[in-house]
Amino acid sequence: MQFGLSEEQILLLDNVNRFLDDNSPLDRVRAYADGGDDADIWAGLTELGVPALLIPEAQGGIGLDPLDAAIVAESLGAHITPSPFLGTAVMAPTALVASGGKYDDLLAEIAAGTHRVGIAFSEAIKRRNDAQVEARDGRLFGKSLFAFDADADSYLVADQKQHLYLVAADDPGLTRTHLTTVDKTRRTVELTYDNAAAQSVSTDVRVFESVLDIGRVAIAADTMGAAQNMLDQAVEYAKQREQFNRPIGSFQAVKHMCAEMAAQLEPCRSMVWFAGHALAELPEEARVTACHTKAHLAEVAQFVAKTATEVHGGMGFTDLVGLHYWFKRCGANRQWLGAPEFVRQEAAVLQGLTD
Amino acid sequence: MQFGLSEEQILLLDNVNRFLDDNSPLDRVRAYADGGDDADIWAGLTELGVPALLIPEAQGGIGLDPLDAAIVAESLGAHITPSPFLGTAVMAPTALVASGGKYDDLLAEIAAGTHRVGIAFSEAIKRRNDAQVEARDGRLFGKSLFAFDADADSYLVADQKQHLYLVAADDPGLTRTHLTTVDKTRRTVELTYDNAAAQSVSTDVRVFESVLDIGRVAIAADTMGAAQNMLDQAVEYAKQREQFNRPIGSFQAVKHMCAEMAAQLEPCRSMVWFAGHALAELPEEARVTACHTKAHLAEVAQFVAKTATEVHGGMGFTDLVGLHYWFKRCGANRQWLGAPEFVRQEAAVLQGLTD
Amino acid sequence: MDLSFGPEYEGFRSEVATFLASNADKAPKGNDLRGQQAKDWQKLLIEHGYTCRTIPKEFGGYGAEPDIIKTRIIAEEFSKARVNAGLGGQGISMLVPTLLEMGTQEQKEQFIRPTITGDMIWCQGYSEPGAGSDLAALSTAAVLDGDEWVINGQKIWTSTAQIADWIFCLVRSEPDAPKHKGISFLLFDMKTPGIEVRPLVDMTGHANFNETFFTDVRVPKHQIVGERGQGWQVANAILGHERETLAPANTAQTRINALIELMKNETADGARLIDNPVYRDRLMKIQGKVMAMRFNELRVLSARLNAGQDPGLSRMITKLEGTELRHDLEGLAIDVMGEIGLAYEDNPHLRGGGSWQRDYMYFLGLIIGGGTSQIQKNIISERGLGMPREPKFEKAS
Amino acid sequence: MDLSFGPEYEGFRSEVATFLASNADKAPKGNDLRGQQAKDWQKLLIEHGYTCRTIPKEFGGYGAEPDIIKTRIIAEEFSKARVNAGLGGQGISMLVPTLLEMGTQEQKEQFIRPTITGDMIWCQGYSEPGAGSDLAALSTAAVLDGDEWVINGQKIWTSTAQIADWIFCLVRSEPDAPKHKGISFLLFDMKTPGIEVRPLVDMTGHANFNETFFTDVRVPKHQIVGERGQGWQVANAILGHERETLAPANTAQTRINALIELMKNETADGARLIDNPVYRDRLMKIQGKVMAMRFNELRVLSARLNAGQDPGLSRMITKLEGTELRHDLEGLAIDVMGEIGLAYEDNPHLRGGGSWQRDYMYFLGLIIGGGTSQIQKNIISERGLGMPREPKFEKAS
Repeated sequence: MQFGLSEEQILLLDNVNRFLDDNSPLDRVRAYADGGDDADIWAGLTELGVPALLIPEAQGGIGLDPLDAAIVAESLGAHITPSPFLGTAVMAPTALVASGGKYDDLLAEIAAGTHRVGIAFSEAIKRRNDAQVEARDGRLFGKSLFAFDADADSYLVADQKQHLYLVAADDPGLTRTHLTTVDKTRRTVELTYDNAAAQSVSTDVRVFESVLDIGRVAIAADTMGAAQNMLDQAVEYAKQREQFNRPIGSFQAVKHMCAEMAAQLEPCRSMVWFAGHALAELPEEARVTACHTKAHLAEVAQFVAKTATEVHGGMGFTDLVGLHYWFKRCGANRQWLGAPEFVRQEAAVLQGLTD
Repeated sequence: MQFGLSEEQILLLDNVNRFLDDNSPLDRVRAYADGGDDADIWAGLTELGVPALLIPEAQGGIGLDPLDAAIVAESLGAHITPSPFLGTAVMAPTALVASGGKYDDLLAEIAAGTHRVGIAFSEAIKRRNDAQVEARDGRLFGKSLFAFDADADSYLVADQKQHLYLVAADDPGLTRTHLTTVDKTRRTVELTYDNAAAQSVSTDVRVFESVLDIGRVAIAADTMGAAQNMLDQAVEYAKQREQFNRPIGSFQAVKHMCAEMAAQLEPCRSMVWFAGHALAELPEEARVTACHTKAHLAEVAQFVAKTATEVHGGMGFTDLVGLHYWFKRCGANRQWLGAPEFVRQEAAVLQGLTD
Repeated sequence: MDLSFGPEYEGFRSEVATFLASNADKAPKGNDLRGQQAKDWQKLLIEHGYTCRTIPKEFGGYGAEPDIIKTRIIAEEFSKARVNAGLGGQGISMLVPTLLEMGTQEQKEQFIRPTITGDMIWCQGYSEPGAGSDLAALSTAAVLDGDEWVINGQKIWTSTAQIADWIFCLVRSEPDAPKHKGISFLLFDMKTPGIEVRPLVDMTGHANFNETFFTDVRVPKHQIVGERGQGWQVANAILGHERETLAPANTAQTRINALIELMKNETADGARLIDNPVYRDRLMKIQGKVMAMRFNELRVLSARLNAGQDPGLSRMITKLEGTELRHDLEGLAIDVMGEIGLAYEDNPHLRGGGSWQRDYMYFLGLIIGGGTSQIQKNIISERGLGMPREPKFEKAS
Repeated sequence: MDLSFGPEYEGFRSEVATFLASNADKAPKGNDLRGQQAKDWQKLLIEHGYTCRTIPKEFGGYGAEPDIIKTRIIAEEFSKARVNAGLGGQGISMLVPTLLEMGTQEQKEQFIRPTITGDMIWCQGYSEPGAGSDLAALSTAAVLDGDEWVINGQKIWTSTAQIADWIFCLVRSEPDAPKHKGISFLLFDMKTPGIEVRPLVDMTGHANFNETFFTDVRVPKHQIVGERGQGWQVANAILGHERETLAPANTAQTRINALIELMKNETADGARLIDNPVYRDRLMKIQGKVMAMRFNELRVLSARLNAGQDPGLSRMITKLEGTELRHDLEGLAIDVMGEIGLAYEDNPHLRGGGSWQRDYMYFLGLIIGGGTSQIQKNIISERGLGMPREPKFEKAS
């Protein structure tokens, strides 16, 4: 029995962490937030095999497991790294692999880092206001709000029926509008479809679900990384910062704030790992676990993000230490792929507790 | 402009407080909890005019306002006093006065302390499982769960239609069974009606509502008193109790627990006062305010009850200081006349936010 | 319990309302402190006693006796009409009362009139990077060189520093004295050589504050309020003067009404969000708290009106509870909107002009600023509940 | 990630299950520590290595090497079968490991065997009314008078004192030494003259604990474990030995399943409570936390299995988070039942035998007991996060 990461996984984590320490420091993230791109970061992650992670070896990938993807996601969250990881390396491959050998060429491009796939799922999860996506005869109509990312070469789109389609970013029927959000470490777009050509990837709702599940676990892992990093920064700051002739970290109030963050966050790590593991190994538990992990991490991270900012005092509110990038990343993760209340409702439905 | 108690009200509060300090100390409450009665306390409160408080002078009472009743309720809560106050002095008079002069004799008896009226409203608020009350031709059938109090001479019963009836405690069709609860400072009973003779007090739902509203404000006030007393006890204990060669109240963790209790509780006092005032003076705001006051006090008191117990350390968990009587009184108040979730739902309905 | 202000005050209220009805078009719209329109408007308000009401006539004010209710009525009516209530800023709210209390006659004559007319804008130099909660640890040095103080150091959170004419500034003038006794309160021109102001961008993405750096800034010796080394007492002299701003719980009330509207208009899967029981319950919880805070403020107001009553705890807890409440309220709005709640700046799906996210963050800033929640809890427990202070573990330096 | 225990252990698991299937009827039902049936059952369990597994054979144990997985499997199977898992109590869980670590050969021979067979029941005399979180401040005095210690003072929280044969007790033997160095660890017979045990009723209405008073209690000098003045180290020696109890998150899992059943069965206004979205959301929130705590425990277990891995924070936070979680869970059950949730003791409407209210209160006791949440947070921040200790404000006495 071994609950935790294997040696290979620890190695993977170390590699990604090292790369991101060097290539995704706060200044680099700021450059992206100010309008730069993430091409070099993605190229570097591609060299590490990140986009090939979930693609089976037979299809030119590395053939690792969702837990490995979660590990990478945690590191990306900790470094608040701009990257197309969630769509391109996690959700799209899960969908494309599930559809048999049909997309081997595309998977190869993904693995090579030369094709980025965005995700437009919001309307299939919880449709807001007038947004909706309708598919007719291989053509898409309507719009998706808050698709990610902004620089994708194609988009995996879920329609109202939770069927999956692939639309090329340069399709003449597709219009892409950048939507500014608080989270400047990633970019979202609105997609409008006016007779856009759409390849049907899957009409099996279970495929949509498995893509959603792994996406949620990856977001939870990203949240875990970001929240842990905020806690680490808060502890470090509290040790260094002095007021009243002593480090503020020696005040019981500050210590207890940090202890409460740690107490809530520490079990989350196990939860994320288990959720990743369950996706591959425990099909009966996987879906409920994915929902709970997504929702629970959102709640804990909200507490941690606020509390870690408070520990930093006024400095946490400024842009000087940049803590707000993590705060906002946690905030965006909370809403992406399902807000906590709705995701908990799904967890109840999955257990047959309600309709 | 004067937000707060008038001089008369402060005098009333002082009188009741002084009486209860002397006549409802913890030992006296324990005697009731162990099976004693509350006759002497009620007799004393009657001398102070408490049961006559809300009865108009024209009907032999004192003719004070709901806010005065709330003040008394707060003192009773602070002293966790066993008494039939809520039913006999607050809810029943409100119902009986509303039905014109029909019940003047009964009101006189109430004012004289010689007749106690219990309340059986649960089934009209939120019916649990198989409990229900049906009225046919001046006769009641069915049962009420958790009616209070156990020693009443008659009961004001609300049926499913929220019509009000009066049933004599010694009616042959009425069976009364004592139901033990965690809160030993008051006693509840189950009433079963088998062709019990019932006087119709009101078929006007607005009367039921006004009785419920004032009952809820009085319970909120009782909760306010109990919670404030727990906070006071916690602060006092923290000042006296020493660990690590200093009063535990000098530890920031303990100080902040007390500060958080005070910060949450202090606005509640204004809320209770306003809610009492609104019942008499601000009919448009009264009902929503009563709901919010009941629910908000329940939530704050739950936090205070737990935290004050924690401040007391192991001593708070024992029966030695008796803090648990207050803890349980708050816990019972939380459920009486509507649990917070349902009461908040009512507040939403009253504002037209939902059906 | 009497919640009316009485007929006299209702007369005053209609007077204000009448004034607003016929003059609102003259009021400036934005927050421009420098424009001629803002100054003209300020002049008109002072003439009517709708701002700078209690400042003596000899210094350019209206010269009325303090009357909390009138002040509140003015604030309420201007807020209701959404009309600019005159110039704000730390010069008017903090320096002027300080000078009235502790300044020399010359200082009062020199500074108060131009400040309240808007001709002299001030910033406040109190906090430093190393002196936040522990403000008295400030280290910006003032060394006397002949007839001048020579100032070196850095201040932070100097709002309006980028447009200020003058600064009121706490400096360490006696480095060897105990920390509360070595501070002086200086006034000086922001155009003095050696001052650099850098905007301080915060998490909302705006530069609501600045950092201000002093390098050999020379200030005439007499530009001091109070005596040398008395700066701490000078700065604290007006803490007792409560600023007469509009009660924040009223704003929370406005915000929760806006949130209700939002929840009635926005949908998820075609269902109105107000019809979602879980969000609605969160809404009702917050509404209940807003209600409690509103009544608490009425009680504080009432205690201030009825001299001799100490609002006590009810006053001490408002900052702690009020800022947390607003943060929660704005957070609920973001949650109900889901991904739309993330919209910011130029996003076409922005609701409420981006105010939900902005205030969610800004109120986190307020939870921290002006005495963190931890400092507030210390104050509540020690001054409000009489709990013992933490033992001193070493002599104050 | 490998969540299986492997075939060897699954073999062991069936062995335990088989044993239980054929022997469960011999197990005592209640918590009677004194009955012959309990002793016989204990004997049988020791023979099979299902309790006292690692205690050496020479002292009456089973003499196996430590094996956390087997211990866990035993606990899981006994829990699943709802069969008494053998004698507990602080003699077996705390004194025996202490003696094995720090006792003399004579002490081991004299005390371990009768303790594990259930012939000698112990209680623990550590806490005092004046020494709770600050246990080392204990003041029960032991003064040497010839060959005897004379003990005066009072202990509290002495569970099972009313039935105990002996007590292991911390006393202050050197009143002038620094507080951690003046304590001795004594063993003595509860029938010694001068001992009075008073039941300590708690908020649940039961006497789960006692107060124990000592008046001139005379104890032979040699009945000491370790040296004079070393009692603090003796008492702490076994804190490293984690008690091998069933993981509390498993119990929380059982409880939340019971709560789901409750919510499916109970109704309000005819609607099942599980169909109330607000209660259901609270349920789901708690279920998510229970899940997180279960996986956290798996991680702790795994770290213990794989020597060299420090479970670190994941272990430190379990008491704090686990007790709060249970308190919240039980509180939700009360809330969904409304007034029925208040039922207690002989109330005919009692649900779950009154366990919801009892555990709601009992877990508040556990939040406090065994290191309050405040002490837990000190430990987490100092040992887990490496944050500085509070400065000492005076020399330890």
